[in-house]
Amino acid sequence: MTLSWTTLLPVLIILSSLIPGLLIFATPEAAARRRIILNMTGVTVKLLLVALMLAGVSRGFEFRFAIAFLPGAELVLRGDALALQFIALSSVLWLMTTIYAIGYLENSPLRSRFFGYFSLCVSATVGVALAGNMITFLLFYELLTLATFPLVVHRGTPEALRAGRVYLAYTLGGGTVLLMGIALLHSIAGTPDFVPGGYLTSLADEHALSLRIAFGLMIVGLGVKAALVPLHGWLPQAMVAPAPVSALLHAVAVVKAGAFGIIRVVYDVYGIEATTLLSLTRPLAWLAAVTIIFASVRALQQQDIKRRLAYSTVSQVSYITLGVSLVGPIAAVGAIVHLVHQGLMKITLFFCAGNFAETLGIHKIQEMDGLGRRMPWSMAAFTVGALGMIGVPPIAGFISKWYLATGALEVNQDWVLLVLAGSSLLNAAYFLPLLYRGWFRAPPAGGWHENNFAGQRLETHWMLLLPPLVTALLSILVGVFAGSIFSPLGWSQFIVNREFGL
Amino acid sequence: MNAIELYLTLGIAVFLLSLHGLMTLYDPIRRLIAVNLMGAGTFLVMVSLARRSEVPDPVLHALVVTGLVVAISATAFALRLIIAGSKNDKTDSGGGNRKP
Amino acid sequence: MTPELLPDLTLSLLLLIMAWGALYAPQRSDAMTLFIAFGVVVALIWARLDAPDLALAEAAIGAGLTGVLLMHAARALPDELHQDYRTASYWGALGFTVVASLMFLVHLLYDDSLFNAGLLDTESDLTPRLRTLADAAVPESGVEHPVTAVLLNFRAWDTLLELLVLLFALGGLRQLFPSGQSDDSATTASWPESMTLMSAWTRVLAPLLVVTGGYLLWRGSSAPGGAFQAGSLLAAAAVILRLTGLLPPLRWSSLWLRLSVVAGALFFLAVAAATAIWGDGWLTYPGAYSGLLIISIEIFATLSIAITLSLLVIGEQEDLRS
Amino acid sequence: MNFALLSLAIPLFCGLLLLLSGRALRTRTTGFIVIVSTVASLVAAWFALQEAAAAGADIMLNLGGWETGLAIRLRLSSLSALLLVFTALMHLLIGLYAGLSRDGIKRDYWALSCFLHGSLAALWLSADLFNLYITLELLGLTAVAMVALAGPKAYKPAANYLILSLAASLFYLLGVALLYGRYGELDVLLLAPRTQADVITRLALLLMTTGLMLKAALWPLHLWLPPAHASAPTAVSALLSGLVVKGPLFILWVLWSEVAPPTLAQQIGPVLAIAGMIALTAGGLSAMRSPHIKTLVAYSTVAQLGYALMALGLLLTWQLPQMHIALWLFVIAHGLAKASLFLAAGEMQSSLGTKRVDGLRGATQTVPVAMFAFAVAGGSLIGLPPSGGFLAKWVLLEPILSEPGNWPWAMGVLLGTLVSAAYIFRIVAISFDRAQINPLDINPDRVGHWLALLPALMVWGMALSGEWLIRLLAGGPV
Repeated sequence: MTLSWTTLLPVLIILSSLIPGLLIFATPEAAARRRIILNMTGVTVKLLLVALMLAGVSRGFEFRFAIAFLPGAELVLRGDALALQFIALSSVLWLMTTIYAIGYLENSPLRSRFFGYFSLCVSATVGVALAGNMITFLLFYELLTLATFPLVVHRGTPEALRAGRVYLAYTLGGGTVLLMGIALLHSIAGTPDFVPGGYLTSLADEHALSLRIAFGLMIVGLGVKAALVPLHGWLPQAMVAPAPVSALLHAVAVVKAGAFGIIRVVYDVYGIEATTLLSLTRPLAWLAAVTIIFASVRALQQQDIKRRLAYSTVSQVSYITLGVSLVGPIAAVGAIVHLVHQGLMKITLFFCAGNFAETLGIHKIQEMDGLGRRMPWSMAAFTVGALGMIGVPPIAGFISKWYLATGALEVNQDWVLLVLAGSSLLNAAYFLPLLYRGWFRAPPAGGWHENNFAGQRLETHWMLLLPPLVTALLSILVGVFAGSIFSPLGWSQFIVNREFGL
Repeated sequence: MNAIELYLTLGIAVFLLSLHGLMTLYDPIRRLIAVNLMGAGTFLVMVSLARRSEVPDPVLHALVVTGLVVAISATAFALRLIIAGSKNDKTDSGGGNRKP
Repeated sequence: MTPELLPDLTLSLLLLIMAWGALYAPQRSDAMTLFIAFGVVVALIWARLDAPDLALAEAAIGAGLTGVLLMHAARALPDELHQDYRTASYWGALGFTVVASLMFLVHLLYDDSLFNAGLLDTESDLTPRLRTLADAAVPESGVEHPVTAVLLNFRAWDTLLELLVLLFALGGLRQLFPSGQSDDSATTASWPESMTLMSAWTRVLAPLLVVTGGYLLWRGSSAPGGAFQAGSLLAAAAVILRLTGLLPPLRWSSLWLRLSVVAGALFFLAVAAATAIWGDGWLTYPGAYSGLLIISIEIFATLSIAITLSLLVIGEQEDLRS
Repeated sequence: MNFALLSLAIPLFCGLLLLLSGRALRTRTTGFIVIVSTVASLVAAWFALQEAAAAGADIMLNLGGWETGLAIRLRLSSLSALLLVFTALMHLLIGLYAGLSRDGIKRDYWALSCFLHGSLAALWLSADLFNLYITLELLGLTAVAMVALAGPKAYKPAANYLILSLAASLFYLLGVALLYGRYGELDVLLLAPRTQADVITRLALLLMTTGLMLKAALWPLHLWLPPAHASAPTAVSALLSGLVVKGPLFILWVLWSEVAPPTLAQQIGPVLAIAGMIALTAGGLSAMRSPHIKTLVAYSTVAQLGYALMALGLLLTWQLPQMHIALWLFVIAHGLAKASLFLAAGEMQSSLGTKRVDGLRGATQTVPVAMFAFAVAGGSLIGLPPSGGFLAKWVLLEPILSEPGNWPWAMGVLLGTLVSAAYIFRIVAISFDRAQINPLDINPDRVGHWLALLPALMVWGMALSGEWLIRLLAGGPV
């Protein structure tokens, strides 16, 4: 293997967060400045490297790094267009979340440990994105579980520990099932690199049963993280984690790793052709549809803001699965672009929810009355996110839904329209009351629970305020400029053209 | 049945009997005796096998000699260990304390 | 069933009864006595089975060393705590034993395959190949007595490891007397005064044992006997002398004691290494010197076995740590 | 072959000389000497490994220069060479811990650990059934002596361990006697083509298997292990769980994959594999319920040996020789991981002044490095990629999944993974408790904590040399 910049770049992208992470572990608790410098250097380097790779991939460069691991299964890191979609998202959101977390955790204990694991978590996520075959994917997928566990239990309270145990039980169980699926697949077809169109088409006839079982196992394994019903139980519990962790969990790291895995399996392992031949798409679509509706209904029942957002995540992430399982190019664009769009919108919502809790001690929906007067900026960002989720143009969410709907019509799956419409209605039903309370109700007569940052120029700490404003702005911008090639939509189109051989 | 068969059978019988002892006895000294009897049964089998031919098999005799050394060293150590353990038990729990 | 089997049958029955008693006698002291008696009967059986090497060894161990060991234990141990000395899983174990015995009996009486499958099959050639090879190789081994040839030449590696077994047991025993612990009177002065009555006898017996041991060692190259038998006899002598106070404590702090404990294994191992480096291979004795090498190894081994065994039996804090 | 013998002789000589030296040397000097000699033995073992790998076939040595059949033979295969390296490496890692940490191990530890090293080396090299019996006894006696190092509290479990170990050896010896009586051979490779599936052979194999399973603490004969391993000093527990129980397992493997006739092996295979699955579950459940840290780790040994037993059982059932790769990968991965677990557990116990699992509350703050070592090593037991445990699990899964008829066995792997995850994360989760932190009892020993982490890092590093290890064990060119 010759070492050139194309082979090293994927490794460097992972190291750009891994090395700062390890250094942060060794940083004394009091050295806040050193920690911030490490974090920010890592983020900046990573963004530069990702930009470099983005430029490279769009010019047709191949980025591939491999070392020996198992017989017939190397460890492969590969930067392709789909990987970049995910990496770009996670790097940008990592930047935002780091800023947010620095503000959020100011003066709280054990920050070195927190930021250490935080960086490891991002490294694992980037690894999931860059994984060039299923074994490598599994490796980073499990590392992601391990790196996020300490974040979930970070508070160390009995509830946090309980949530941590539930989280582990689900994700490690899922990981084991995924391993079974991957090992089964390996015994049939080995573990070559991901290729657009998959590598199983020629085997689909001969090993139909085994391949179906392997698919089922892998979807179950990935479905745990992607929170497909009925494997979603851990997600609402994991809400006890600190707000930046929830934000990261929901928008980037964990649920997206699952959804991203499903995209990889369907497009780059089985391929559209084999998936259709084995008639695996229909069950997957139904599963996704059930998840979308069920979770929306559950969200409606929640009175806790973060829990409502959690169920909303369960529902929204399944849009991706739904789009993938429709196996039409337009729906695929919708699915892949939603990976980014949902991330932007959901992280905005979680940042805002965190701001409400940190500034005014608000956790329940009933307590949101009049919030817009005390915290107009946060509330505005929240509104953008919520409307985007509902699908109001020109915010990002509208684009996703539009593509999903047209994609469904294209492949004559008209029932999907009903699901989308129903889901949008439910989205509206569970988000609009929050907006109404925030903007149009009067603040509580007795004042707020807490009132931090009162009388200052900004409504809350600037590090808490900036990230949601930026991500809200981004959710609008990616909608408005959807037509440009470097918008998530344009890039998704680029990916789909390769997958479908267009 | 000839003498060889008799002793062979006897060896296995002693082995089984003492195995039963090992499984059913509680007192460590008795258990140690049981293990030693198991050893004697094993050696009986070996020596009877050695006697199958007119001149006894020296290889088996040599193996039994080796086995005897192992047995006596281990027995001595075990016995001392048991004694030391019971002393400790006595000073520990004031003696006479039943332990399950 | 022939009349000449009668002594064998008697011995067998006796052995079984003693085994039963050694396990299940109500008093533990009785059980111990029966166990010593069991050893004597076994020695008789060895003699019946033409195994004089073993009879000698068993006599030295069974009657001598084991006896002392058990007496020591009987005195040092509290009475059995449990009137009910059986474990909770008694009935399960009983069932297992009954089934195993029955299966064995069925094979023995009806199927007879245990003996016909080759163990005692008169049809086939009973001589093990290994034995044939050993018999043929005795003249080249440097000694005449086949058992010694096997022990110290053909299977010398086994014997080397066996010396290590003794050493390791002693190493284990030393752990029971942690250094720095003061001389605990409870562990040392436990030998009763009545022992001194024996001292007169001992003055006669011990030299006899030493002489016999030396003789056995020397004889081992051509006839039954050898390092182990000699070593155990010498150990017995040392134990008796020590018990009657005629032998001072063997102090671990003395280099000579430590040297005699490791001498056998160390010399043997050195021979092995030397043959590997300068000779034809690990433990391959140079033909002309094999007799000499074997006797030197035996002398060192006897010394080590004697000292180690006696320490294993009677070693106390002052012997093992001071 | 001479390198292998060197690797065997160095620790034996070192141990004997230490015994001879009495109290002339200070404990620190003793430790230093042993560590140096272990390094020398490791280097020799490494050369032996090169030699074995280059030879491509087993290298045999007739001891005493006698003809095959009369001589005890030593066998250097790539597996035995690898095990020599593994043994020396484990002794080195644990020796470093014992020497450099504040653990305060007694002087006699050093001589005994040399003897243990030598005994294991003799065991890996032996190809003679009776010689293997003696190495078993050597192993058992040293192990008990080392348990007794812990002082009076450990005497009872040590005595029980010794008695059972002796009984087990006698089972084995009776089996050897019957085999010798039947076939007139003691050499493993000479016996192999001659054995037949008759009553004597069955009986002998049954006896030997029972004895070896008792010695290796394989389910259901494992009950002696947790008290013995948990009561030993920390460094000794690590050696016992990581190495000693693997000796009898090796003999069991030799016995069934080489000596036993294939028809019998195929019959016993499923029994062993099912016992392995039960061991995984039952051992894991006991670990989950155990109130004490070290007992938890000891039960985890019982559970993890289930993997090895399962691999052995499936190897026999399907007569797939390459399954032994999985078996030995499990052994090596478990050894390294278990060393780390015990060292970390011991360090946490002494730093926090508690033996109980609930005493670990807040351990991620109070003893972060030791807790990290525990979690990292635990990750390998669970089989998370890219650890050595994962490697072994993967190799085991491949043949299971390649035939639809074999799929039910995958349940065993599934169960094993989940149960190990449950008991490992039981500890890890408690350690994140910030509500009621158990404060430090003494100032923690940083060096000790880092040394506890070392084997864990190695077991994760093992995955990177996975392909090399697999090719080596497969006997192919490296």
